[in-house]
Amino acid sequence: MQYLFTGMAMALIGGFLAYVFRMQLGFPNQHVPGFGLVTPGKYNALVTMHGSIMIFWVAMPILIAAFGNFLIPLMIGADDMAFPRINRLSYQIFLLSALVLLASFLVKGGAFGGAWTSYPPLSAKGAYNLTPIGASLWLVAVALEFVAFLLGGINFTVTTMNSRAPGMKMYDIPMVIWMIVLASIIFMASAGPLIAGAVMLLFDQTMATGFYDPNRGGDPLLWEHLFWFFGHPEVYVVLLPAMGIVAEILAVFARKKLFGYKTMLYTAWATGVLSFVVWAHHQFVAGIDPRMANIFSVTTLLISIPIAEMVFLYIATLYGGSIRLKTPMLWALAFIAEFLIGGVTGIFLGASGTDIYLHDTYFVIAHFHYTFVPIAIISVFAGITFWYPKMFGRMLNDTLGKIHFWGTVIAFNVIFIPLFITGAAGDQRRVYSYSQFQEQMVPALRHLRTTSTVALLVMLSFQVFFLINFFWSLRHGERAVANPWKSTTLEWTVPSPPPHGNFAELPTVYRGAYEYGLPGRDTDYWPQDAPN
Amino acid sequence: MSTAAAKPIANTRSATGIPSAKLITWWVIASEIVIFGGLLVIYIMHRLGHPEWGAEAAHTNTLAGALNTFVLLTSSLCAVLAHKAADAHDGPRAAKLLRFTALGGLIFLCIKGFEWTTDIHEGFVLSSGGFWSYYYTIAGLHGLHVLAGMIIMLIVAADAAKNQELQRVECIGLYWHFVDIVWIFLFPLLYIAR
Amino acid sequence: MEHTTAESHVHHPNYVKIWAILVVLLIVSVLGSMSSIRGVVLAAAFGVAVVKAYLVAKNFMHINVEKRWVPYLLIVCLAFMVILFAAVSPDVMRHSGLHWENNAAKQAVESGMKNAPAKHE
Amino acid sequence: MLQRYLTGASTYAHSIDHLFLLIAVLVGFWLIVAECVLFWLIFKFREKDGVPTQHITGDEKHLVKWITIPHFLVIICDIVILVPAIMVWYNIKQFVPPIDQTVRVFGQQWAWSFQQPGPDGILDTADDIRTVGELHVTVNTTYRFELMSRDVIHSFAVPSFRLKQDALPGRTITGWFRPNRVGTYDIQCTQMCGVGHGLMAGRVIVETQQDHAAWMIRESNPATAGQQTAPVAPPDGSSSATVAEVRR
Repeated sequence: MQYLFTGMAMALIGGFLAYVFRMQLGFPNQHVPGFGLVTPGKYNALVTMHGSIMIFWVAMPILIAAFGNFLIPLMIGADDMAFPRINRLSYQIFLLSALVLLASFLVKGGAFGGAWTSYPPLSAKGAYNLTPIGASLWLVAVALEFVAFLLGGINFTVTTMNSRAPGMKMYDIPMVIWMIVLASIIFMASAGPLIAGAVMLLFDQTMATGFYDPNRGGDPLLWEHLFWFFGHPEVYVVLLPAMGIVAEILAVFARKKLFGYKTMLYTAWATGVLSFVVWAHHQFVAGIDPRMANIFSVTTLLISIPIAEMVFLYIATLYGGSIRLKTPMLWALAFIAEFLIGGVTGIFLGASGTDIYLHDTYFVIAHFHYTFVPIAIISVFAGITFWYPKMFGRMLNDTLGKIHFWGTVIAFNVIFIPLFITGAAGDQRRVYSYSQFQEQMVPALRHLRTTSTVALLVMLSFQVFFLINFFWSLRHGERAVANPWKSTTLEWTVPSPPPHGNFAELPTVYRGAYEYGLPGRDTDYWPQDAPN
Repeated sequence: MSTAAAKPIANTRSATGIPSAKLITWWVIASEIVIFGGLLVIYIMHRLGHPEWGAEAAHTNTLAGALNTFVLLTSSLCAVLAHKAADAHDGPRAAKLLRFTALGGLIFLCIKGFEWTTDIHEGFVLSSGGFWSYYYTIAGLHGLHVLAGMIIMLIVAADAAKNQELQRVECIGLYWHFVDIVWIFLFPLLYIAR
Repeated sequence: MEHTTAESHVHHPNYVKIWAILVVLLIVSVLGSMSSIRGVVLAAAFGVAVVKAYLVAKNFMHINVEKRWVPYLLIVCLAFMVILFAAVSPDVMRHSGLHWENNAAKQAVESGMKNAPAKHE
Repeated sequence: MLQRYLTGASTYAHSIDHLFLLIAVLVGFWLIVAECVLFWLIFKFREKDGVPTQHITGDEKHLVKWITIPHFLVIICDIVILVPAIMVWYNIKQFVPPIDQTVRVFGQQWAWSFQQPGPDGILDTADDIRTVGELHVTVNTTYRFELMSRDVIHSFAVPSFRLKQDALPGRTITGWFRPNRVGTYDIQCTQMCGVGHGLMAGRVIVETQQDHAAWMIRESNPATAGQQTAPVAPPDGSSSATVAEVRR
């Protein structure tokens, strides 16, 4: 819960940052309401913080930590995490990291403005980035955040491995739990080198070492490698839990068993392993040896296969179902529809040839927002609307939910489809104003940028519906029964909200998680803990 | 077990057959492997790329390194003997051995401190060149792990003396052995290799 | 915690003997480092290190009696590190490649080699 | 396809554009198919009272083939994309055609500066022409560029040439381009390089032989070389050392 609210608060901040710099891009060099004039330095800080916050302090805490903390004990039929104290510690460290990051807005020189990738030497020398304190704070915050999620992730993994209800076999574990655990493991295995690298960068900043300083035997390229060795698996760290949430919702609202549960699992594993060998596709033109680029181009297209297969399985799950288009289901379906776009546009960038041109253009921005928005926004809304009854014991208002849904999703597409075009036309990232570039100042592109900005305003304004719905329902929503969606998984067998210790007496599991529409039963669903 | 009542059932379950405490230790070790592994991989590739570092490595005090290895090996022995004692439900003995282990850690840190002071007196500090940066960073990170291990170990020993939480004796032992193994590799990497 | 102790009732080898072996190995590696032939030094140092690590892992950490997947887990983590090395070293370890050249590093090596003997006492 | 958005002004622009088009067609087709299937299923299997859901485990042969067939098609498409992609990459980044001219490109906070041989056609001679922000090249000439950075990581990108390469401090990265269309084109820095990143612009001016010769005379003649500007001094000493040894 704490994670959820912290994450939402950070999301609001991240959204505000996005609003400010989109305003700057849409209406260059004008006074932005609620912020003021956007100077180049401020602009850099804005984009940097937007990226960092949205990934490290929104996507990860909500998708992994919030849902993990809430769902894992409930869904595996345990009364708590295996190590509640470690769990609390991990949250405290996380909160600290968030505060450190926010503090960097206030220090002299302002927040760090060297992009969320924080490449040295720019990030290493105050003389270059002009925000020495901000840079160090950013680094410390990220390091703390990593520690928090190492602890949390390991705790999730152990809990799921050891504390399952009697009778729950590997393949009876609900998909979302599998995905969260898998994500934790991927994170654990990929973050290490970057933690070491972050310490080195911190020394470069504060103790005048030369780990990344080319003039003193260091190598800036090293950081890029370390960063992306973590940074690419990170994409799947947030993707997999989102996929898991969507899987749950699809099964429940299509009243269907997941199509090929095991295959889904294997593809997830394959993705996890492959994600460790694709990172350099972020660096095709970054000065790595051109021959390496070919290898990474191959692996990158390889990883498209398990992901594509996964999406096919999701779509196939709908076949033969009886689909109820409640708000959570709308979000889940929107996830698939939008994520497909994000996935296929990735091919352009994974193919080294086109990446030469598209690298670091708005095409990239549009691409990864088409993956990250479904992950961090759409699937999160799906999850919240789906588990809200269980979390707070009240139902959300479906009408408000649907208004919010349509407003958000349509606006989202209007934001980012123009950016595909501006990117293809050569708009580069992180440029605060295109006044210097004749080719980018043609009216057509200017209008596209403005369109996208306006759409962002629309999207943000529609979030008001969500907030109203969320907080209004906390008090006045109709009371939720134990199992409002007629779902099979264990969390729905306890009253909403679950009491302390979750289960009156701990359940025993008899079957897999998705037994819907079995012929010859009076109900169309068969809970996991029902003896017969 | 007196404190067991306070624990959630989740903590006492063991679907894998490995008790949770030991399982989490293994996972922690796995993540530590990645952290130290990453750092060492970086160091090795720089070392191979920079033959001139060999000359600077010559300044490190091989004898002190060897002595430290010996100390750590001995403390590891104490740790594993403590585990044996714990299996025999002999809490006090386990506690005694654990305290010996922690003492070993202390000696290790003292030797390291002496070594670093001499290095610094010779004018080799964190920022005086590639090799020294890595030398202090890696050894420092390892030293931190030793320190953390010692603290946890003393806490565990305090419980063990009262015959409580004996399963933790093995876990801290595992961690300590891992720290030992890391040093076993650091010793040739930082001291011997020229 | 009955199941704990019951589970971890591993056969306890003679730890002191293993410790003795480890110490001997340590001495070997130190003596090896005295040798003037670089090959011998490295072989002694790292060969011994691997053996020592194996002994500690097997006998002190009882990794051999642990559940099968535990060593596998650790090995996989190591494998990722190998991948990291394999993919990064072409750019970082080597100082020139196809259409690129790391002048700074090369210069560092040159100057370093030049005044390296001076640093010896 | 990209041509519609931005003119291609170098010899390999069109090969990248063709690759882009190929990928667009392939993935576009699959995207549309997938979305259609998705929405068709949503429509077909929407809730109807009296219609029970089917119990499908996903192991049924006749259904699994609807996964495996697209699965293999995806693999085939990947290969169809991969081969030309790597060929394009090879031709641009690995293979080097015979070089007519060499030009040095320096990135620094926050400007591009260039060094190219004067009338004698040799680099590192007295008559080298140094310019800031403007690179004058001759059309239909193959240029080899040596890319260096004086402080932080920059990225030398000429969108119209479909050219992009990061400049790393301490390294010299070489590449080539062959402009094939007269005109003035943007140079952008595409790697976050500090406060002035968004303003770090430059121009490539592609000229005919005569114009370029005229420009060169103008530049190399001290009297008329009014706009000749020496590269701005880098922000701190350390990077000037880099420059010094880079110039060696």
